[in-house]
Amino acid sequence: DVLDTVKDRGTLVCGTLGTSEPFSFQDPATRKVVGYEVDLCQKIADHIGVKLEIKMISVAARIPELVAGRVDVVAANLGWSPDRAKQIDYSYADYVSPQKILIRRSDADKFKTPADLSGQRVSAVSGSSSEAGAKRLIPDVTTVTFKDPPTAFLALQQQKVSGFVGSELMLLKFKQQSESTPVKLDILDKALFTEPWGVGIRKGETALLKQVNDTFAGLEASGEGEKIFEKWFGKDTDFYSKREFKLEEIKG
Amino acid sequence: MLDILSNNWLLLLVGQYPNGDMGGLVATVGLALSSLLLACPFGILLALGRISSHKVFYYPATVIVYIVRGLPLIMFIFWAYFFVPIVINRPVAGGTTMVVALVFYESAYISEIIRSGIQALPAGQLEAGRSLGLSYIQTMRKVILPQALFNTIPSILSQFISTVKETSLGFVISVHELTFAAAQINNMLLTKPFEVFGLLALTYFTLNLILTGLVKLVETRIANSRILAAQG
Amino acid sequence: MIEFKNVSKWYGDYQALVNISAQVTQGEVLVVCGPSGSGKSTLIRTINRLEPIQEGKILIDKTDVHDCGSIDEMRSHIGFVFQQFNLFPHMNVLDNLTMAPIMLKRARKRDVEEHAQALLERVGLAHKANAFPGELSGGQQQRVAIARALAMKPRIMLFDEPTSALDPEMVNEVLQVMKGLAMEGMTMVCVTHEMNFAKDVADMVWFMDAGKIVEQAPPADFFTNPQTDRAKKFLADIRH
Amino acid sequence: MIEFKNVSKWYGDYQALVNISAQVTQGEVLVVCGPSGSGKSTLIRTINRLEPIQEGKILIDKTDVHDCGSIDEMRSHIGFVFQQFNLFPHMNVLDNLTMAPIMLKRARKRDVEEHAQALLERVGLAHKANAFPGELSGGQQQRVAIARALAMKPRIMLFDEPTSALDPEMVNEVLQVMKGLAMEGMTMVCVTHEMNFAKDVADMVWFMDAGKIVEQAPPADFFTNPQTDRAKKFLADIRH
Amino acid sequence: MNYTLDFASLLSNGYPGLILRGVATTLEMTALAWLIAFALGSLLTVLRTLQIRVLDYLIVLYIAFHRNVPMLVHILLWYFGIAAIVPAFINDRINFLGGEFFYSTIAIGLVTAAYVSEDLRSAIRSIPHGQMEASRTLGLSYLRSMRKVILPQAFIISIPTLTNQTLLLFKNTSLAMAIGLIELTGAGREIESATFKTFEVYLVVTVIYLSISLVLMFVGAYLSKRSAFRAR
Ligand SMILES: Nc1ncnc2c1ncn2[C@@H]1O[C@H](COP(=O)(O)OP(=O)(O)OP(=O)(O)O)[C@@H](O)[C@H]1O
Ligand SMILES: Nc1ncnc2c1ncn2[C@@H]1O[C@H](COP(=O)(O)OP(=O)(O)OP(=O)(O)O)[C@@H](O)[C@H]1O
Ligand SMILES: [Mg+2]
Ligand SMILES: [Mg+2]
Repeated sequence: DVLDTVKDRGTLVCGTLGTSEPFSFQDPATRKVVGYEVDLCQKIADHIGVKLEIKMISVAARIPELVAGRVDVVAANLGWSPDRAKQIDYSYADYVSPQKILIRRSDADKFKTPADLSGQRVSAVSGSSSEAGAKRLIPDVTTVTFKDPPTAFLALQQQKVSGFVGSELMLLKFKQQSESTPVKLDILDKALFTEPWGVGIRKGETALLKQVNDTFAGLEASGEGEKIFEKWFGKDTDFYSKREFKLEEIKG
Repeated sequence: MLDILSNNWLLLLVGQYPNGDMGGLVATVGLALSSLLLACPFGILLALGRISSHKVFYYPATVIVYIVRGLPLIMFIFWAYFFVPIVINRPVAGGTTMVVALVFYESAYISEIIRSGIQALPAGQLEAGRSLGLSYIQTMRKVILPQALFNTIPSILSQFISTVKETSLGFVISVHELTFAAAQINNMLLTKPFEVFGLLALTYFTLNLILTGLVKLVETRIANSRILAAQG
Repeated sequence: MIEFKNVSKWYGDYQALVNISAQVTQGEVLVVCGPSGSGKSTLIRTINRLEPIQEGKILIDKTDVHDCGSIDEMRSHIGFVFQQFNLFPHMNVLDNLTMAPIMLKRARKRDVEEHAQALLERVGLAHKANAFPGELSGGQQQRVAIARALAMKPRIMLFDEPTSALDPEMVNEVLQVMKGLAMEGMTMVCVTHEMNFAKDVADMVWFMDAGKIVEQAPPADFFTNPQTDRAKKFLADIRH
Repeated sequence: MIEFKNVSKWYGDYQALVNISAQVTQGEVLVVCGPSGSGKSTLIRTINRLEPIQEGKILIDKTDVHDCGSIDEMRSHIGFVFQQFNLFPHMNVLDNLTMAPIMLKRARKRDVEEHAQALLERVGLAHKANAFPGELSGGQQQRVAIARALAMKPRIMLFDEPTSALDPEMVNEVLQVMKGLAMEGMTMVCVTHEMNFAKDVADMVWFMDAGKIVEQAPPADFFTNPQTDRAKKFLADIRH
Repeated sequence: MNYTLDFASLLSNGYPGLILRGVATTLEMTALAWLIAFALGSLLTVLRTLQIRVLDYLIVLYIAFHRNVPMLVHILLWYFGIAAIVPAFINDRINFLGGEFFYSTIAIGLVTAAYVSEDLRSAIRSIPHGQMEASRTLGLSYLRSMRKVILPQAFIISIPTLTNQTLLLFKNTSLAMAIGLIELTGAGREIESATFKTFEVYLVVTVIYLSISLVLMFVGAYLSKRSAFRAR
């Protein structure tokens, strides 16, 4: 099974996005990929006792890459959904994300709740659970999907769409970015929906799944999980938020 | 634009290397080069099939060429992306996927180039070889192909330029080539898409302009040596 | 040595050879002539199966050329010289001569090269061994082409209008080489309009018209006393 | 009608026309002849400004061709027939004739087509109206080309060696058409080597050499009694 | 590879409609971009025959730029880059109509125009000079001669190469997927990411592409056979 392969190979290949601060993103100075999810992957690798190899994948390719065996685990903003749970296995939740909608501040009067965007075009990252959620929850919406979050953001700024559906944290960063540009953005208060995120593992790879869950359980117990969270989401970061979840099983 | 270049030239040139796979411009050229080199043998085989009088060779080769001409490269990339790992039962890197797709795609185009190169040779060359007692294959190898390949070098080099451009599709499956690097920069800067993609366009432009110059150079050289050969 | 038995050949609907039966004996020098389109090239090209035939047989030393084990083996004993020389432009003269023998015979490379040099000497081109065909005159190229055919040590030599693509001043140098060969007893079939060559060295002349051999006679008879009107007219035309 | 006044033309450094002054009157049939390269084509092409001139003037009915409002308007009254026919291969014969009149004249399409049919009748090709140029023989093509020029109802017709690209058996059919035109009083300038045509219908012959008109005479005088050595030699050459 | 094909799940959830809309988008885009390419390509060709120095340089630059930079980069440049610098009110209009379609159609049309103009130019060069002279002699102006005499012939001569360009253009519309347009490839991807029936989806998409391509090739062959100047 995969766990044996990983041990033989001596490396754990972890798929991350690389375009999603602070989960995984490129440090411009070192051109290395770093972030919350990268740290978690590191912990898993340490737990198994192998080296970590980070592989950047696009949002749409997360599940195919995993199923095709090009990566061992996926820690890439992977929201839990019943459909997906049929395709792959999920580890304990490593994050819980409200999915919200980013709009242009100039439209703030028009769009107050997600439902106001019915009949509009909204951008999302292709293959993301936000895309599916938008389609499911906003009536008559047209989704325009992009390969990565920044381009979906750009589409909103360039008025190509009226809203951008994504996880709150990601949107928060873009909102801040927009403050230095002519087109300022705001996030709708009301979340479209909330979803837990987890590490994805190929179906049936129970040994590897157990290793991951053990790692997470250990992190939770030792308080190290909290620390890693603090490092990326703490007070001195741009992404200050409270940790309202535990590394524990996702209840579907 | 200049400050974007000076801040990110390394990423454009080699991608994340050495912290990751080789990327950027170097990967673009490397992908194009390796695909085209690998495509050449297949192209030759296909060309031989296309000129063969045996139906068993002619029809499969022709069908392959038509299929490739009829499908967008991106379809090949998707097929390779999802099915090469299944077929060989082993994970495959994005670069490899891209090379597999490009080899498929380019083989067909190269085969058409080589075929026309072969058909441009006087029929007497094949007859002369066969009359000496050489077999069809021997004649092809020693007489026809050396001439046809030599004469088609410029067209094959032009195909290299096309291939360089086609590697940009690697972006779609996150192969770390030049376009991908530019997209990364765009994602970091966020508000300078015109500058970033303009810079990207200029990079390709310069690279291919240099290559075009090279093709012209080789072309004149070959034209000159052809005159030498045709004097008699 | 070469025997045509009821040979017929069609290009699509057009019959280019009509039921030809005739033979060439060992050591014979045969000249084939006739008006344009009469089937001379077709005939000579069937001898080494450059053209397939649809009916009849062609035997060389009792072997059916069009139904034999390896035509390649067969062809390696039959030299063929083309109107357009067809030297390999990407090889130098020596390689043109040695390529086939090295590939096909189990001879040592050195021996093959020595033989090739001797042949070049014989056609008067020893000094051009390293030249490329493109650097030679037409007459020189055709002499190299003859040497190339001889390098395979053939038992028969076929010539299809070897001098028609040459400027007049070069015709003779090629004919001299061919005459030398004829003198040495090579079996030769030559399609040519060089009537003086025929008079000087041919043992036999075939006159073809419309895919048939209309007359077969030794040159002395053919030129002085042609039997058919067609041949008379042809000879008159050739003399202007 | 056509008047050359001190016309000079250079191709780069080479002077192709040297200070030419001469004139052609209304209804005159002029034949221009002379050795190859003497400037005949250049001369006739300056008349409708296919070639620019550097010095002098060319007047047609008092209008300076090389300095007038619209050369296109001017040209539409001057028919030009080329050695290479230059029919439009993508249009059928009728369209070749009607395209320009329909575009340029405010005539009704039906009238133009009727006129075109009449012209085709006249050149003996009424039955070829729907054929494409590629399906016609050279002689037929040239006759269509003449009809095409006539379809614009020109006041002058220029011919630049209209029969030199034709097989001998077709020359006559074209000359017949030209003779017919001459008889009807069309003003014509013909560069041609057909001396019989000149003798039969020309009112005047210009003999050119080295960019100059060396002799100007009625054909009777020119052919029986050429004045210059150049012309004598030229006439001797032409008669073989 | 034990894999059971399951086309049934592609028939649910309005997926057939999605594919059909994708095909329609692809074809619309092909048609519009084709119009741009052929109109602009012809215009550039005619402008070049005028031989105005400055204009020539500009056109040569245009052609070089469009031929040497990958189509995908042109699309990105237009969609993100140019869009960032055009005035907002124009952009609003465009976005209202669907920026993905609009910009990629423009990009593809402009690039193909460069190729078309090169093809037409070499076709025009192969038309004897006498054709222009004959037309001018009849009194047609330069532009009218171009329109009625030279260009029609150039188009006929270049039917084979233009067919090829059309085919490439059609295939290139698949690149618009990279900016989120749901054309045929995009529709395929969308269904694929929802159903994970990769093989089935791409099989369907591939067959559709191939069928349309074969129709285009057939039409091209038919046209060039039909309108060849009869027995020149
Ligand atoms: N490949 C071919 N396909 C169809 N017809 C052919 C072909 N080759 C030759 N022919 C026809 O067969 C007839 C005999 O041709 P062949 O070349 O043998 O004549 P020839 O006597 O060698 O004439 P020449 O003196 O002109 O070389 C001619 O009518 C020719 O048109
Ligand atoms: N486009 C050109 N550029 C340079 N020189 C030219 C050009 N056209 C013609 N000439 C030269 O001008 C001279 C006159 O040429 P022209 O064609 O008028 O001769 P011609 O009397 O018509 O000869 P021919 O009987 O061969 O048609 C020749 O020496 C020719 O080489
Ligand atoms: Mg012959
Ligand atoms: Mg002339």
